[in-house]
Amino acid sequence: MSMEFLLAYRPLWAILISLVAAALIMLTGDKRPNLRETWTIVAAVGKMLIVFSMLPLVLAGGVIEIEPFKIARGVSLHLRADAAGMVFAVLASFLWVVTSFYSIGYMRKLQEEHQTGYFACFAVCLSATMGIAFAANLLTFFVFYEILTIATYPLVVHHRDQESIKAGRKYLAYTLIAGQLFLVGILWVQFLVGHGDFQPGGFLAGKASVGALQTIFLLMTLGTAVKAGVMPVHGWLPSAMVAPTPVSALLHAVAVVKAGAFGIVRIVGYVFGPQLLAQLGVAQILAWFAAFTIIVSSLIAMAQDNLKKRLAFSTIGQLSYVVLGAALLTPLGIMGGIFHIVAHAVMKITLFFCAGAIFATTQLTRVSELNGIGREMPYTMGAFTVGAVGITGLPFIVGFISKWNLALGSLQGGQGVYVGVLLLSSLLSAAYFLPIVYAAFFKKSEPQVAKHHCGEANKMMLIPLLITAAVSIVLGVFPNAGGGLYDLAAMSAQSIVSGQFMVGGW
Amino acid sequence: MRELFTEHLIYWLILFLFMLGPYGMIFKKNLVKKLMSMNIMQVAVILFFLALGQKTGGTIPINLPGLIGAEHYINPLPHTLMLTAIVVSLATLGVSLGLLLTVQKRYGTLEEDELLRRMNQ
Amino acid sequence: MKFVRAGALLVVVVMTVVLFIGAGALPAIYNPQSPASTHVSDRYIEKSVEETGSLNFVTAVLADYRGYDTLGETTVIFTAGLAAVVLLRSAQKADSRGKKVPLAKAGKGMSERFGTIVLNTAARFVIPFVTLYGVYVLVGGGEGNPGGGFQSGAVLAIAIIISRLVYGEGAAFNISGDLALILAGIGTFIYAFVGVLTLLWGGNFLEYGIAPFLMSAAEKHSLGISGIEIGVTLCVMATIIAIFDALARKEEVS
Amino acid sequence: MITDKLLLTFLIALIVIIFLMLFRVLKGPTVFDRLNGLGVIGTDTIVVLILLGFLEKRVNMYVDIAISYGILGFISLVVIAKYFEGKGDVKP
Amino acid sequence: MLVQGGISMIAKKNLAREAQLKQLIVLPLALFIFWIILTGSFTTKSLIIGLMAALIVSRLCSPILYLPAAHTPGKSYAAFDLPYLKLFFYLFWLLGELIKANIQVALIVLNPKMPISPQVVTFKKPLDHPVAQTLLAKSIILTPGTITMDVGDDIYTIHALTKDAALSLAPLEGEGEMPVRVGRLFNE
Amino acid sequence: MTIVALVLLFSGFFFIVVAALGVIRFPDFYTRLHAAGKGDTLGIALFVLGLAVYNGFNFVSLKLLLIVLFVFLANPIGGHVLSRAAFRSGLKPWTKKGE
Amino acid sequence: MKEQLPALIVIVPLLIALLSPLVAYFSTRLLRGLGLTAAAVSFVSAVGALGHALTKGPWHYYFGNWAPPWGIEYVIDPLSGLMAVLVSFLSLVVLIYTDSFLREEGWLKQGIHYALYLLLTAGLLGMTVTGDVFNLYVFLEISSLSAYGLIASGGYKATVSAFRYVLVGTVGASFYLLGVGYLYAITGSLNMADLTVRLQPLLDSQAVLIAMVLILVGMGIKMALFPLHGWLPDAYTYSPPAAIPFIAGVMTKVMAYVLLRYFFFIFGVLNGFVPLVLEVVGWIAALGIILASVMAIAQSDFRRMLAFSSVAQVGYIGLGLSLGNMFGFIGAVFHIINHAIMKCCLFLVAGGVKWKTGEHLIEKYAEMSRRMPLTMGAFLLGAFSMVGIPPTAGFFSKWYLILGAIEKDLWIYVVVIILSSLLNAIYFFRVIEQAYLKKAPVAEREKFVEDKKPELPATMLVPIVVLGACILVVGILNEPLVSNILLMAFPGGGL
Amino acid sequence: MPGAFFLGFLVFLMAVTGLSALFARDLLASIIMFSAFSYFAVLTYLTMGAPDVAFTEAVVGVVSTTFFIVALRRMKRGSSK
Repeated sequence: MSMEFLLAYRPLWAILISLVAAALIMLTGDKRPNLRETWTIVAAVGKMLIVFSMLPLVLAGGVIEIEPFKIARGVSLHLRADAAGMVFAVLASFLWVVTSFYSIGYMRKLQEEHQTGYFACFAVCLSATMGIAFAANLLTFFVFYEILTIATYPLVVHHRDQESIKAGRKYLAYTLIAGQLFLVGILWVQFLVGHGDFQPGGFLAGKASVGALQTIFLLMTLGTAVKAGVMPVHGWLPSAMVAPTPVSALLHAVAVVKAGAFGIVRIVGYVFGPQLLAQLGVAQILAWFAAFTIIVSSLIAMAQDNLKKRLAFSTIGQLSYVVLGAALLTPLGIMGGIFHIVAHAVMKITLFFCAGAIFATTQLTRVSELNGIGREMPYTMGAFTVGAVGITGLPFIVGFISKWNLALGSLQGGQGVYVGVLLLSSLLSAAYFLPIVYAAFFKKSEPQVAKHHCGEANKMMLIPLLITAAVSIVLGVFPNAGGGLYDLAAMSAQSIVSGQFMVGGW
Repeated sequence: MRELFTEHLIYWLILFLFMLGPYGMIFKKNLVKKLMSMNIMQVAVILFFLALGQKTGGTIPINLPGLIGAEHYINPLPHTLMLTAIVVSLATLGVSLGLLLTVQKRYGTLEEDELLRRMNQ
Repeated sequence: MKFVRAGALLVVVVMTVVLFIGAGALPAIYNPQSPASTHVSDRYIEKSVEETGSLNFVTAVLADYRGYDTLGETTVIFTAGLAAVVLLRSAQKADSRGKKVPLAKAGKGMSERFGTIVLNTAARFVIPFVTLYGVYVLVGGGEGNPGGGFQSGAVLAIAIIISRLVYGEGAAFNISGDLALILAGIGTFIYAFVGVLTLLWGGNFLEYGIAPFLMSAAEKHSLGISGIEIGVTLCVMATIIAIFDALARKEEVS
Repeated sequence: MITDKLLLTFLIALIVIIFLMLFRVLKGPTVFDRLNGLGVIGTDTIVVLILLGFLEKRVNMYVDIAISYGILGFISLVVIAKYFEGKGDVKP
Repeated sequence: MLVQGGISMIAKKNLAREAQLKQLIVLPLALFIFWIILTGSFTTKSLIIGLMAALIVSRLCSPILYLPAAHTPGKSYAAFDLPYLKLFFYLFWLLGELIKANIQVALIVLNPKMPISPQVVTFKKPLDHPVAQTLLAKSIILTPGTITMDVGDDIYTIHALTKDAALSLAPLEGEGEMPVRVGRLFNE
Repeated sequence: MTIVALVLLFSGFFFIVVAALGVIRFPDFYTRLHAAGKGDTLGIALFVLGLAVYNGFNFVSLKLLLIVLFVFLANPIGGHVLSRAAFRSGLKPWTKKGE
Repeated sequence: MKEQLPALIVIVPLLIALLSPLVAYFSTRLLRGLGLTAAAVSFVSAVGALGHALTKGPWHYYFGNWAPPWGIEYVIDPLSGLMAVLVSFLSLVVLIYTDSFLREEGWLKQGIHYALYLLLTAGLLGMTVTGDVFNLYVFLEISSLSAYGLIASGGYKATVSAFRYVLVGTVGASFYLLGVGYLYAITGSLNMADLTVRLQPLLDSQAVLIAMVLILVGMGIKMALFPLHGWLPDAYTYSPPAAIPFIAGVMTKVMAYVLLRYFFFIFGVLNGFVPLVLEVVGWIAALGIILASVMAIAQSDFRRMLAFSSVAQVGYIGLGLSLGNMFGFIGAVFHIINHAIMKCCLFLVAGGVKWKTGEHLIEKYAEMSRRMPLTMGAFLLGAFSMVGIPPTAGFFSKWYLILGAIEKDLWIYVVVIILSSLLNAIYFFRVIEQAYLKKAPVAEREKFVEDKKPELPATMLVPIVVLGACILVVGILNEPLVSNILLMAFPGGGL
Repeated sequence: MPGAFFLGFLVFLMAVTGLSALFARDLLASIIMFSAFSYFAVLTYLTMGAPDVAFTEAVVGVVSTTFFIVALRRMKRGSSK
């Protein structure tokens, strides 16, 4: 175990550390909760350190690439920390740390059952997310993708009641079917090309007939779009909101759905490549679907009374930004898409944290019951406001940057109509978020809220949400702060569409 | 016609006998009958193998002093194989009769329909 | 239901027709030039006397060239005995399970006497001769007569079965089902042990010629053949008795 | 004088007789009739066996089987007799 | 363990010594002759095996070779202790009867009218030696027009094909020829 | 010798045929048993004896005699056992009408 | 003794089996030790033989030193060696597990059970390593008869199903034997290698076609290929838990191996009528996969569900066989391995649950995850593997099968495989939901909360956990297996 | 080729007995028929020149008849079809 070996295999360690943690958590069990939570924290911090330690190298334009062993005939377990992957990895590992603290606070406050399984599955999910981020070929990607699917299932059905079981079934039905379709696409590619290694700019050009490629694209996007919650196949996501809020926060706002969106980016950018897709003409369709999703989900979100449901539909809409960015096939669009993964994650996790904090302290879930809550929990609702405003796309909050780039990207591709879509979406999101903010601060308190006089949520929950709110503001001003994520997004977009880059941007 | 008769009629008869097995297995409702049809099938296979070993001008494959040469004896290999097959058939018969007795003891019948009815009660 | 039956009948008929047509492609029966009669068998016929010392080619092939098959065959018989007995035991009452009954008294089958004095008396005269005939079949198998271990074992078993049918248990040859099973195992083991001996002497399994005796190869082979035939006899005899015992056993179940 | 042809004739005639007996076995009407027919078939088979041996010119091989048949016929008898002990049904 | 005496062992004690001895010699001898006929060879190996087999088999079978007497309680006979010479002559007589019987049956069978009048008769003949009973029953089957239907408690139930046959075996008075002959055979 | 053999063979065969005919023709089980029990036994004995004579004096002939012996021993007993079983099972003998 | 390894694979379990009634009479403990030793020796020899086959090429072992085609030979090539290792490994594992079920029984029952079990092992091993088609039949019968005995010892319902199995199995064996007869008629040989050579000019003959069909039907019955599977569900459902894991895991797989051996090695997949026959096999298998999966969903008994799932999974192997290309071959063989391990594991779990709670109905599985966490963990892995979730083993066999199907442009098979894994997911997640999410009735709950005993005795738990781990390990490390062994095993392989 | 005819006739007899064994209503009759089937099998084997097989079949036939009848003692004799 030389140092070089340790360093060279950092992506693998980043994946394994939380797996080991999961095993330790299972072994520790319910008897010693403190030790158990220690494992979670240690793994989270360790993972973040490992991922961040790779940042300088990647920022300098390098990649860390390893093939520890082969997982199938002719296919290795191929891990590569490249720019796009690093964006996702940094984001997820950072947010896991935050979420870990938050979950501990949340779970203990609500005295939930099955905490051991919960934390273990959480750790496995993060491993899978890391794997997805670092996967350098389709099979590796798929393996982690399916692990993620399965590991999320226990979290969805965490409450063990009828509703959550039903939601779990729905979730599995969607994701497993999607996974199988994705698998067929992967196998087809495997058969056509003999490998599935991601290459910036794609590797499928000229390998098969147009019809075959179109079908492959259809299969693959269908496979990933389900996770990404693109509109006709989004049904699982609102149902899955029965899970505990930290799960919704990290997984349904960051890990799982972003894995789907990230998958679309990988497919568009690294499997097919914009040029090929432009020839095939299928990216357009994807873009239409994305645009449709953006608008319709916002409309539906307005009708939701349950706060988490509303957030879920908001998530559906926002995720389609990423899909749209990828489907635009322009460098700025792609870059905006990738960066929107970061932006949306930070903002949405803040929102979910707030929702969770409100629920944990007051047991309230409905929007209509939240009148005056801002006066009881000013910090929480303050953070909520930051997130909500950010989602509407106000400058100086991170959401704006990605939207700006997306808009530029659509102009770059000569598809101005999407700018309109973006604007409309901003308005709509303002329409479903701002009333909450308004009611929380200015409306007369609901009796329940007043009665509770609960005050702020406990520290374990409050601090994480404040951190994420702060991060979304910082990134909104200095998009490169912390990890240089903006540069990374730019680099990956550049690698995908080499040569015609950097016309505008922030 | 004569060629047909001498060359393939026996095969046909044997194969007819062979197919009695599946027939009885499907259409006979009594388990003992099923067992018998199974046995008939095994005998048919034995006949088939023995028919393969036939040889004009061959005598039984036991050394006759002074008679040397492969062309004078019937092929002993199928006989050997079929000895094994017969033994197997006996073994199967013993086991299945034991099974039948146990079934009879428990359910009091060996008719398939009746048995199924009683099993499901 | 009727539909299913009709379908099954159709399948059977179609298979019959297919087999009939397929039989046309077989070599004509009685053809001395058919592959089956020319390819492998010639060596058995021409060489077996000098190579194995057996005048009966079938025995030569059975016990020597393809002796391993016969080990399998004997094992099949033994397995059948095991299976038949286990059925009986699994249906037995739970409380009588753990007990160890002396082997000689374990079987309590058809104990009532046989009514016909005629048959009863005649059987006494027949049994010794049948038994001796069984021994003859065993010995004769190696010496150019049809017969061998299996037939001998069956004849011996039949002798014992008659004595049991006629006199009930406790008269002669009282081999209970349990003991029979053990004996069957030992019989097959004798067969296999001949093979193991050849292994220990450094040859392949059942390579009789490797035996370190001062004999010609043919004699060694015929010695080996006799050895395994004895094993087969014991196994077959014991197994048939065991199965018979299992079938004829009086109800002693819950 | 006694040629193969004669023996063959006997053989075929015996087979025909066996066939006739088979008719009895098939027809019954009682089980005992069937058994009787079967016994006749069994004894006739012994003769057929020996005749086959003569035709094959290897009678010493076939005689053993014939002897065993003689012996074994007896066994079937004992067993069947055992079966009928105390069984009182004569239905056809 | 393998071979067990059981009831016959007790019977053996009540047996005359010379009968035992006779049996001890006759049975292995008979077996040995049987062996020689079967193998048809006089090589040393074959003879030795035969002798040993004969001895072993006769030893193994000894428990079943003692027949309990029908009437004398506790008495038993050795199965192979038979009046062989008388038996030999009896058999010749029986053969004659057999041929007669067959011709009679043949005539009946070949007669298109089939002149039969079957009937069942019984007669009593107390015989102590089981072999005698067996022999009588068998002889009845082989003789003209009669078959033994049942033997039990000295009563012989006979099915006769014709009335004559029935009368020949069980005349209205006295005994038929055959039971008498068999009885004489065994000195009863 | 050949003549003796032929006579034995043919007479044996005659009895066998008669027995078979009897088994076919007789009206009931017991009467059939008459045919089978006697005719077959003698027929086969004679026939095999004839074959033994034809074969000449050697061990095979002795074996053939052994077969004859066995048939003699077993066949009548068979008849007896069957008739006894039938009788005990209550099978009524056939009688001529009017008797 | 080194050069006798191929013989030892089969002979050692056979010898111990023959003596086990005797040994059991004196000491059942000694019997246990001997049985385990025999299985272990067999396993070690199989591994050794496989190593030899991989490094130095196929190993031909002549029984009685008679050269084939006159004598019988054992051929250890990578494929048969691999199968031998698999069979002997599972046999060893299940034998350890069996012990707890037998302790209470009398000596005879124990002796017979060990004897039958070891005979089953020996029979299956003999089938895998033999190079002679008739010897294969003999060992087929040994294994079948011992399986009948083992299944029948499970009580009254088991006897009925065992009887049906006897009938159907014997028909299968007869069909196989008749097929061998046809082959023998036109070639005059029984040795596989010799047959291969001598069949080459004859492959267009009708007799070969008939032989093929007969062997296919025979082995199809034995391996429960779809329309011929009628015996399987009952037999698996009612047989005793001590034996069924091995039977269910290995038996049908060895039969499938035989078919692979015939079609890939003896007939050759591209010759004569073979493609035609294989196409039919493929369609039937595809139909079987779907229908059996649907049937499995309808079951309420856990073992019965597993039984139907077995039928479906055998269809996968049939599909791989029918593809006839390299990926199909790899997929089929790999699925043989996987399915053997995972079905064995799942039946071990079923037996463990039965041992603990006496229940087999799925609805009684509520909160089983708390009562027996490790067991249910193994069950999870098995279930995931059945569904085909990476990185468990089942995923990779599907991977190769679909690759093979795509290569042959048979998209319908792809659809079938995908659909079937979704159906698998339905019935397995039903059990998972029951075991992990449903609450047990209060009365029962109190009972098991009080219960301080370990979930299962170590002799049962260890095999379960080992097999569960195996599923994962085989899945993750499938590439070495495929590249180093399966590709070597592919006829004309080593690509 | 009288041998072929003879053989054919014997196999035909086997088929007849086999069929009647299957179609007899009385199980005992069925077993008797089966026994006859075994006799013919022996004859056929011998005609085909396989004394060893015939010998075995003779023995097996008797043993299996024995088994059948012993088993039949515990069964109902009637059979529907």
